[in-house]
Amino acid sequence: MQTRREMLAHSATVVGLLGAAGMLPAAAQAAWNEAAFSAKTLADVVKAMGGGAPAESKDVTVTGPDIAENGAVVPVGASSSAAGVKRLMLLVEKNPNALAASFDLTDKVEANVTTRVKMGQSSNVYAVAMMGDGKVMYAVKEIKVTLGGCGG
Amino acid sequence: MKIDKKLAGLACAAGAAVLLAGCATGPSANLDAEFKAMLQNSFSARGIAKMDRLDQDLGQAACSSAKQPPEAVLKQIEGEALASIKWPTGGQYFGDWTRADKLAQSGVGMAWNNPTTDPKTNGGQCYNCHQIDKKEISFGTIGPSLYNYGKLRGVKDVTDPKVAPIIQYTWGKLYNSKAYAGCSNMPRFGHAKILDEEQMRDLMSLLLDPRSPVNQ
Amino acid sequence: MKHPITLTALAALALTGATAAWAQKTASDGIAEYRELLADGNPAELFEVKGEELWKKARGPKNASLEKCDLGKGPGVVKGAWAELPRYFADTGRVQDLESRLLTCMETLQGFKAAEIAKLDFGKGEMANVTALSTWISGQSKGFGFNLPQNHALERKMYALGEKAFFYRGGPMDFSCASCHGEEGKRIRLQDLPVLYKNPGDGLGMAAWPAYRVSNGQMWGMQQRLSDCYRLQRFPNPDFASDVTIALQTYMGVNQKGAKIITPALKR
Amino acid sequence: MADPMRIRAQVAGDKATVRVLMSHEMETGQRKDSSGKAIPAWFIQEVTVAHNGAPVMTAQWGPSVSKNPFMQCAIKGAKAGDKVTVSWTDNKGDKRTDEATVS
Repeated sequence: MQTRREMLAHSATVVGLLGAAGMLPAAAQAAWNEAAFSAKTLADVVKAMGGGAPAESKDVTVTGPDIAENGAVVPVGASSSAAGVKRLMLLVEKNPNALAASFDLTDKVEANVTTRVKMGQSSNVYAVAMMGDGKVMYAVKEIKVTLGGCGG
Repeated sequence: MKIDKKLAGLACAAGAAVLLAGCATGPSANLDAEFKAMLQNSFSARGIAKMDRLDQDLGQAACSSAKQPPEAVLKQIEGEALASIKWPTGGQYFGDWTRADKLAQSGVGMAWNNPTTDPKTNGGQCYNCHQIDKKEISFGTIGPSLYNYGKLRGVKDVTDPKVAPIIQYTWGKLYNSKAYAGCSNMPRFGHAKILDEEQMRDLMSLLLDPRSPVNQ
Repeated sequence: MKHPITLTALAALALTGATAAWAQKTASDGIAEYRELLADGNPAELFEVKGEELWKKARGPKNASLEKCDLGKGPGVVKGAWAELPRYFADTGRVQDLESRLLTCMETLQGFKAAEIAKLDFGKGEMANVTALSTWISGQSKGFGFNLPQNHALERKMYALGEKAFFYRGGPMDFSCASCHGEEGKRIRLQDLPVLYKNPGDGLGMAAWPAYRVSNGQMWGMQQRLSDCYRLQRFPNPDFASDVTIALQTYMGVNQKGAKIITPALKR
Repeated sequence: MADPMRIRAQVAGDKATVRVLMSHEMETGQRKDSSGKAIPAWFIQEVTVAHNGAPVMTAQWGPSVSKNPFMQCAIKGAKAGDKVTVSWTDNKGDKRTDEATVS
């Protein structure tokens, strides 16, 4: 069993390796990207992440239900069939801050990630793929958030 | 029947001496007494929800089993409920449907964690059980759909004397639903002081005003 | 990569209008799809892990584990125990549900004060541990059918008292358990309501609790489920592990004989 | 200290599907407590996935990822018996690392 200190050391090594191998885009090597996580729109998020103008593309897929029974947990996913995707992002247009999660990929993982996000209300959800050359593609889907339970 | 007696017999055998008197009066009376004692021992007053909420009136007691009460009892409940209805002050049945959606959506109110029983802080609970505005897809089905409620009943002008009966019935149903169905599942919003007159007027407009989204 | 099927579908949408296509999918289909997407990866698993640890770990004033706790099938037998609870326990002379039985074991084996724990709010201190323990223990009955014993007179009496409680109307809204759980095919908002005076089917009703609630991110045991039902019935608060909560579980559990347990489940 | 993660890594063809559940409040910073005081933001900011010790993905998260987060990804070329390590760091500096074996 690992001790806590060993775990921390290990974790630091992992991040160090990522940086040294040059596998991370510039933004991720810095601390958490506060500008991107405070941006309100798709365009501003992408800009803060250092990407070019986003274009809708069939090569990106956003997954999620049409209706969410509860906005606190909405399963969403981003994937891309294009080669050389460096980063996948998930955005909720109508949340106070649009960006929910950003995944920096290496060629050792598939360009296909899933997580669960909070949605304050019905909204468009974007899956965004950033390529090595800064090209940005996205797909969008509307997810309806319903009220449920007795609400007492 | 046979099972009931056997059960009660064993319950008496297992029960404490104080219950023996109950056993003598018959199995169901004994179980009733044990049940009442269990409620008192199991619940505690918390916040606005005091122990008197366990006390039943005639209707609550009569409608507390899988079977409907006898016709005569139902008639008595309905009669008393009808007599309890307070008709709106000055005959003013209508308010503002634009304020009513919030009321219809909200399921808040009267629970132990709510700070007060003031109706102004309560919701109408409507969507929990009814379809109302077609745009709201998240609606319950314990009660009937109220979509097009006024339209289906031919209400084109709420001041038309011909529609007065449906207006009065709707007010009465909101105020004390048991006037029209003794064991109705619907709360008695006026009678139990869950909503006040102004809130009920707004809901009347939501249901009956030809301009309300409900009647589009 | 080309997507000929998607393109055809898009063309069709353009012709018929997107709204018409959407309308074919009902709200309940949408909710079913949502639940399907969440089925894999229930955060309740986090509580199961915690519960198993708590069961095996020496804790409390007596620094003992719960591994000798008798949940009704003999000391230490966890597998299938949840499917037969509540039941009569000779050592306490009471019919007990899982959570009240855990309190008994925590007191007798570990030296905790059961009455003190019972007074805590859900999610707080040792109460959160009781919930984690019941999450893991109930999970050890996954796939079992409910099979509550009714041999002891007190078990049968609890059933009869539970039936009365189920139909008992009161409070400012005149609600009983049966107001929401007494008719087939009903729902509140978009949530289907199981009919609980009979067997609602596999994985429904009691067979789905303890459950992780996505709406508030909390793990709820059966005691908290019933407590919140009574809150929404606008009743006073049922004490933790009180007889009314055990009577109701006996009534529902006996009625649901054979229903397959899917705990810990995922709920709205 | 944070509770352990639940990591499942299963071979599916020429890759392994990794599913992770983490125990975390993921507080948005936008909610108020019962006395009206704002509850401060508390959320996982960075997640790293490594395969046999070599990092394969790093994620940055905001507070709108759900409470008790779930994440799924797929590692190419991972085989049964391989190790998958997941680490997270939250905005208070708390960390957690757990490991699972691919099955």
